[in-house]
Amino acid sequence: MVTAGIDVGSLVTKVVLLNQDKIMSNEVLSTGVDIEGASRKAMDAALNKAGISLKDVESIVATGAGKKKVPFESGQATEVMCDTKGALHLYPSIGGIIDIGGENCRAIKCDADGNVVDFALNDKCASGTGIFLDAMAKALRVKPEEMGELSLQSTQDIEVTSMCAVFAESEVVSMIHRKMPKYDILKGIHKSIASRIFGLANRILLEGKIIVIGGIAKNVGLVSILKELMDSELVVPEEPDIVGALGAALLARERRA
Amino acid sequence: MITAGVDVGSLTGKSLILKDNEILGWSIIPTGPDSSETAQETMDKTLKEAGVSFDDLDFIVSTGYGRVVVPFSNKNITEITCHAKGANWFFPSVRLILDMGGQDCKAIRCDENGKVTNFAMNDKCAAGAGRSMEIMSELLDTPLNDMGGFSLDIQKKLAPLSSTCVVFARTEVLGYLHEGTHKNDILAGACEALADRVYTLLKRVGIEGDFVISGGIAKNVGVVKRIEEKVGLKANICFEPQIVGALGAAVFAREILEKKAKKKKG
Amino acid sequence: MGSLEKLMDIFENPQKEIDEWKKDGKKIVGHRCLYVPEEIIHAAGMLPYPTFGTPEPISKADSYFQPCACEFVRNIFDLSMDKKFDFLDTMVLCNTCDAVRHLYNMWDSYIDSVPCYMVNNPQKMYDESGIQFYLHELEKFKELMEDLSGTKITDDALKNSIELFDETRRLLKELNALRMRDIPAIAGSEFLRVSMASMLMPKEKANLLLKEIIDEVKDREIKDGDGPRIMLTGSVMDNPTLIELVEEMGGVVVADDFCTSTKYFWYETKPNSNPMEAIARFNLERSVCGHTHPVSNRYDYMNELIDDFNVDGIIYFNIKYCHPFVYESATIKKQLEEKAPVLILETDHSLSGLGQLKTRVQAFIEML
Amino acid sequence: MTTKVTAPGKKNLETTLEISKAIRAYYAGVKLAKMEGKPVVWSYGLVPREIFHAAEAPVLYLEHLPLMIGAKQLSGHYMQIAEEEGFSRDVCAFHRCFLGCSVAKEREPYLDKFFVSPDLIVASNLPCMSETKSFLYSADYHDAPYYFLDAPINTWGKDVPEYAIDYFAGQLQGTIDFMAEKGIHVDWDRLKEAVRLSKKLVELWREIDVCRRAVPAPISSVDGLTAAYPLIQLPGTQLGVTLFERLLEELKGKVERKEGVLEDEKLRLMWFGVPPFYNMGLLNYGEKYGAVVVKSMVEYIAGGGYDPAILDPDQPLKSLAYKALIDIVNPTAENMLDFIVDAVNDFKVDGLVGVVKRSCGLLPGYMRLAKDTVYENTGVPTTIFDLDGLDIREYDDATSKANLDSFIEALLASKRR
Ligand SMILES: Nc1ncnc2c1ncn2[C@@H]1O[C@H](COP(=O)(O)OP(=O)(O)O)[C@@H](O)[C@H]1O
Ligand SMILES: Nc1ncnc2c1ncn2[C@@H]1O[C@H](COP(=O)(O)OP(=O)(O)O)[C@@H](O)[C@H]1O
Ligand code: SF4
Ligand code: SF4
Ligand code: SF4
Repeated sequence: MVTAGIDVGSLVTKVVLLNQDKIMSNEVLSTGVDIEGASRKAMDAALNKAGISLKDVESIVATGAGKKKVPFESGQATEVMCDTKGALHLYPSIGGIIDIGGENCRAIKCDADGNVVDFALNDKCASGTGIFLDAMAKALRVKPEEMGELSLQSTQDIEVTSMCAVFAESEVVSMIHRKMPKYDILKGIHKSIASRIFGLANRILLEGKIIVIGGIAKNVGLVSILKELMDSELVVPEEPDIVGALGAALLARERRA
Repeated sequence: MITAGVDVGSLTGKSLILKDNEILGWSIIPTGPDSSETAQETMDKTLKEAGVSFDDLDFIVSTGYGRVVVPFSNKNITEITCHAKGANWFFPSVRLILDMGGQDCKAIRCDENGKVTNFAMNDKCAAGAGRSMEIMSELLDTPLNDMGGFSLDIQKKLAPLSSTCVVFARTEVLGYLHEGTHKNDILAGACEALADRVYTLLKRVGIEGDFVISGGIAKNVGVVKRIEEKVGLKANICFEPQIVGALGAAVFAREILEKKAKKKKG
Repeated sequence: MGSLEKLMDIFENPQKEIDEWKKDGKKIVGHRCLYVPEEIIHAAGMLPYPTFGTPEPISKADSYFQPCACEFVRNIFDLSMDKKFDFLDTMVLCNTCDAVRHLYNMWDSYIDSVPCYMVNNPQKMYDESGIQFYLHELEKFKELMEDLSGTKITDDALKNSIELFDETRRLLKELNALRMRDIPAIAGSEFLRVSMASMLMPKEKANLLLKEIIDEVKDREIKDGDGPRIMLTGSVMDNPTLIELVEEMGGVVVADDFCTSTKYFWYETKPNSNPMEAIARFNLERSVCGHTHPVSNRYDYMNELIDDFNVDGIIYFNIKYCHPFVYESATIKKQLEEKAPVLILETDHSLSGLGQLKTRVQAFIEML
Repeated sequence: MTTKVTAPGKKNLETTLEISKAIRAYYAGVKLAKMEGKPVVWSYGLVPREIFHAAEAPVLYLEHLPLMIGAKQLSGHYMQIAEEEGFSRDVCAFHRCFLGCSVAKEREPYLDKFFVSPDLIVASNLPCMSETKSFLYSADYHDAPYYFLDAPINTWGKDVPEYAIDYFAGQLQGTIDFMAEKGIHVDWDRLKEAVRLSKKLVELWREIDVCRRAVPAPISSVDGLTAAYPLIQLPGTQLGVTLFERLLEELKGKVERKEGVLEDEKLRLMWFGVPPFYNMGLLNYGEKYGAVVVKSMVEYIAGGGYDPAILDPDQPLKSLAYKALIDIVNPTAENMLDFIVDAVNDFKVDGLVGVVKRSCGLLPGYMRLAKDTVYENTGVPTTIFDLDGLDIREYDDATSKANLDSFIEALLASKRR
């Protein structure tokens, strides 16, 4: 049975096509403003890669901030649910999940049987989310994909004091001009965000083996700081950003069966 | 005597030179990364314009959030105190001042000598400060100058911004644009939100007496008009609201010298 | 080194005092309020130890307390989770504010290493039925202390303890009085350290040091001591950072009203043939804290401070979500303003956003 | 600026409408009394209201106005006024709302129908500090004499020692004397009668409670919250008893006919913390998943959570003191936690929704304890998120619903296993 999961994030849309429990194909592209269009494009691209057409897909579950705007979904599910399904599919036993996305940050706690026992979502403040990192990347003229790597070369500690993402940006700009090394500034930025995420995870006392997913999970710099902060095992799957979509696809299959 | 005031704000650096009670010159430049350099640059610019040399300056007072790092200043005074003084110079009858800068907004009450009697400041959140307006102007690519005007010319109806966070507002704005909402209506929403926030500040210090708005956002008619409606007072705005702080600083510099002179005599 | 330095040093690292006390097996009873009857603890041969917070940000506590409990209490709980208070043999709280009530619930349920006890004090002062109720509670507390220490608490022991603690209060008050001068003999930040140090160390030792300090400083004049005279009041203040900030901005902190200083020593125990009743009356006829009723007495006490130390400006320091004082600041602002201008600073216990605080404080001082 | 996402709650009881009428009638009476020049009392919290009824004193209970203001979605406006008066946003939303309304230059005509200024104020420090503090301000503002009813906090659980009861009973006597000075006289026999009626009221409430346990749940907490009014407002009155008798009748009928809020009930939730009075519809939100909010802890504050047997009409003051001291919100956790665990078992609750009203000094403090205790004793999970029950400006529809969606989905999933 072929099923699909589509995760329409605030910044990025992800699609995963599943045959039984094997991934046929997946697609990741930016959401932009036209959510409907973006989801269509992503789905078509994934279908092409898999060489099948929409009618071959028996069931599609949509998740993510824009899930309600997906025209072709046959069901919806929350991000918490899909993240957990996806993560459990990749790792049989986990203690919890941290999903760091564009505008959202989630911490999820699971019990031995993979039930969600607790979770926490970020509040209305952007400090501690991907969009903040993106802004910083722009200010520092580096690609979001590179900033993690760079920050690892840091040799000295810099504190980014502003709590506010906006003010932090101006703070960073002035650091740049004060000729502070990029990677030290990056380290500082990552530290401030990591501490926010750590706080979120702390609200539900995450422990044990923790899977870090969402696009930001690809940021090795951030993850390494998180590792230092939390005294538990952090694991980043190969493609952390599609775990949610994968979970959605798995749900689609479950709901059919 | 010749005195100078330097106001190193979060977004712009301003300086102003005063001969006794007459403004010789002033300048505004964007705040560079290094506050002390910024101070230096704007000072040089102003000196040129005023046609005096640095050594002619008898006393220099620095203000603004970068006030402590101005290398050549003889004394630093907070922007709150300076804006009151400056506003009092332009409009001696003023009793209530609203300074709307890039990082923070301040509501200030003062007496007939421009001495602060009470004040309130907004919190550590960019929502409710000038910076948020800049973000909007980038998003909607509308020059800061025009935002206010456009925001008053509502096409359909004001598009309210639900997210307090400027950063998240971005997505909301893009959403509006996608739905075909007119730029002006979104701008109206942004100005309204800002006006709302500063209104609470004003209420906290108490609204009465002649009213002055200073700081860069005073140039944003959209925000100003909305504030005026809320407080029910006409806002006085001097020809260059961004220099009010620097002016106040220069006036203080003069007064300090005058005091010193008195001391010598008596 | 001089006695002043000695106390400063004890303030910086109290651990030495703790080890010193514990080394021959004597017990320590922690508490978090000046309404906890320290004398009873001392009379049982144990050290009453006021627990203070640290400026560190909260970590574990955030999953136990919602962020809307005052940060001070969350900070104390955080430290206890990190076993920082494990040197205590028991922890004693009393009925002061909603936050402490919950601290009691939390400590009771989650901190196994140190038992927690609540002395149930009335919040209504000058009320005979309240005193009767309180005496019952004190008796229970006395028994608990006797069991814990294994020593019977005699009336004489109690009387001695009362005399000893009053001596400390008297000396602190004497030293504090040196701040009334036009140019104080001791800086606010110094005094807070002295006061907090003498609160947490054995009083026998503290009293000796305090006597010496008074001699040391009585002819001193602190530098820049002629600036605007500031009084600090509000929520608990357990580190001198804010006071130092005010001093740095040119203010002279001549008076403060905190349970870490003036509140602790402003009043003395009234003589009474029955020491338990003396203690009860001391605590219930002393309306210095934000939780007590009637408030009129507290207002009188504050006005007394403002006059005695002839204060030019008042800074009211509010820890976010500190209900007693957040309400009070709104209620008495007008009354205080008749005496002197008031600046209300609302921030967290860890004083985040120091830059903004600076601007506010400096502007306030310029205003005076 | 929240865009309109809020909705009123769905009610399906006849009697709750009657109850709302009765409440409005009560406050109309208070307004009338004021016009006739009778002294009006302000009070709140766990001040035993039997005393006021026994004196036929017109009383404006603080919770009333904020609840109406909340329902009318005006809370933001009036809180703003209080904040301009210098009250920080940390101050309890109920009190901010009330203060704002009481000092406002002009009020909505609708509210003016109910607002009366106080001639005397009786405040207790139960359940929380906010009350005594904010009433202090009002006492100043309206210069009305103020009596502080000091309640020791309950460190004893269910068996409160005699000396504590005596202390509180003494305070109650003090209240009575205080009111007498102002010309409000408590008739002793009336007081005994009031305690008898109060006992009856709670006995009825218990029967009602038993009915509500039925599966499918005959009513949701939206009705429950209105139903609880008499418990809080009318203890010691015949009216309260009558209303509850009717309520019981109606419920029994529903239960017999197996009428439920939902035919196919999948999940039973319990609400912990202050529900969003400006958006009671949120309590129905789960119903699209087959999830019913069967109970809300708030319905049991101030009298709903104790054994009526402790009330002895011949010892009115002691009885009322006892009742107040063992109330579930007398802030040491024991009684509260017992209550919640029992509730979860009796009502076959599948999940607890704990909402944190940041400005509340009391309820958020229980959240974590309740969560852990319930989980240990019953295995039922709890979700905790920020939601201010009164301050509509703080309300974030998306986040609240995201939390509910995720929680309910997780519950359904683990149920399927
Ligand atoms: N290789 C990468 N390295 C670092 N960050 C990345 C990388 N790829 C994507 N991101 C970031 O991840 C974020 C999007 O994560 P995602 O979870 O897909 O967002 P959404 O919330 O839209 O689901 C963006 O901020 C983006 O900058
Ligand atoms: N011409 C203009 N029209 C409208 N707004 C302006 C204009 N110039 C500046 N501003 C606003 O003023 C703010 C900067 O004000 P300013 O007082 O210089 O800040 P600061 O004193 O903190 O440096 C900017 O954030 C911008 O929003
Ligand atoms: S502090 Fe900054 S990031 Fe946070 S909500 Fe405000 S504007 Fe957004
Ligand atoms: S008095 Fe204030 S600061 Fe102290 S514990 Fe209570 S709430 Fe916290
Ligand atoms: S218990 Fe909470 S909500 Fe109720 S009055 Fe007290 S602070 Fe307000």
